Amino acid sequence: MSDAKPHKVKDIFVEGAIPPSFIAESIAKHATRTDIGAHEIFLGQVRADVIGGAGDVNAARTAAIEYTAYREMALERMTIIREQAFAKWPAMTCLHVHHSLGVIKAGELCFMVFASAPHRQQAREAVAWVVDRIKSELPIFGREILSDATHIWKTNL
Amino acid sequence: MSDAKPHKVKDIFVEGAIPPSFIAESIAKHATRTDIGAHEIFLGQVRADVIGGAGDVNAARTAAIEYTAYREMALERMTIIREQAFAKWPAMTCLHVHHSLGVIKAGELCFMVFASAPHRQQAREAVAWVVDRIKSELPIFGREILSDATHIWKTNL
Amino acid sequence: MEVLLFGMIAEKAGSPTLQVDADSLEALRTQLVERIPALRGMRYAIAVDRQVVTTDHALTGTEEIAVLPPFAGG
Amino acid sequence: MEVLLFGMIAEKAGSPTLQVDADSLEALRTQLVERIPALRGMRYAIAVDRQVVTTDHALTGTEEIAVLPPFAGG
Repeated sequence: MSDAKPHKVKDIFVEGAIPPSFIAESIAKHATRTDIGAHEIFLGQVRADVIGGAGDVNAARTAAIEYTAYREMALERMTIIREQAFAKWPAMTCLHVHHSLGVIKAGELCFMVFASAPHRQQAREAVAWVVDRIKSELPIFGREILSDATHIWKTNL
Repeated sequence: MSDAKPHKVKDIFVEGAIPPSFIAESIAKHATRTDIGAHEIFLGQVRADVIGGAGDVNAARTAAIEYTAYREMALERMTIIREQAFAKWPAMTCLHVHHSLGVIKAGELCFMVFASAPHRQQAREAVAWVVDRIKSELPIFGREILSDATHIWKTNL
Repeated sequence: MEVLLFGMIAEKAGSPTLQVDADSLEALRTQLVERIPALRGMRYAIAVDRQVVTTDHALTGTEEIAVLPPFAGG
Repeated sequence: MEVLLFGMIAEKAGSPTLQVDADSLEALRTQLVERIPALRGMRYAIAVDRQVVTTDHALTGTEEIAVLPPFAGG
């Protein structure tokens, strides 16, 4: 939880979905940090979007997303985002980020941003800012595998 | 997860601390709801605040908080807050709130607000709004038990 | 009528309830500070039928009345 | 020099890398659209040494160059 050290590159990527038990373990590790009063957690879950015709009963749905990344660049960008977050919210005690690679099925978790701080405002603002930065700046790519076995490419913008 | 039903009074109170495993179970239950893309979770943790003289090595610290509530009024207020939240964020798929009663030790979790939605903005805004409303409107009282066995009363404002 | 007391106010009163006889909120307030002198320096709210009320109000004696110290949830 | 390709662009190119010979970013762009015609109608970014660059730029051939389709993290 000593994430405030600058220039330490942490690997945010995990192979496969993030299990809910992993989040519980991450929460539990903070019980010894009694200067923490607030945890804010964002979780991304793969959505079974209807692709194409709304109302068309034969329309394909997202069955899974296969995530790939330009790892080296993603981890460099993440290190900068992390440092900027600790500079903006110096009271933040820790920040944990995980993103899945590989095939993640609809209903599974693929993304976690978890900030802790003495008070809620810092943790809340930091999570919102970090989630938005990651979505727009990290070179992560998503191939949406549809229920009819075709695919399309997910884009955040 | 069918929280959108109006006027259903749900009991938010749990006896003792909220275990991290409870949060994992709550997350896991949403895997079947493949219209969800974002979960936002706020957790309150009891902080070992230094009471009185900062820098005084003999200063007492918060060892635990004993929570009590005017249950009937708290649940009525919570039902209204829940309905207003679903009216403000109609895309929100579920909202789960739990608050501890009894003695919660420093480092333990006493409060959870958990919203899910197709997209992050709705879940994020709803959690922030619901947390703030609960802190200012629910008749919940906290006796801070200090390390020197004295106590003071916690107030949010 | 029985008034419900909570938190710091119940502690100061030495009891979670107090018997009072009042036909208005104003009369209730007067009796409360007489019976629980510590209330004088304290911020508190009065809830009638689980709603915080701030203006004067007739009381029939059938209401659920509570005296609430500052909230501390979360 | 070897250029790294990702996501939809690697799919269109049929390979995760492409060999090109370019002494500037402008020359690289020209070659990229010749070799991967699908790039013409596509939004993409070029990263040099893991930084997105938008203006023209001399290339020595030692840089790590990547062609990136729209990001989709989260």
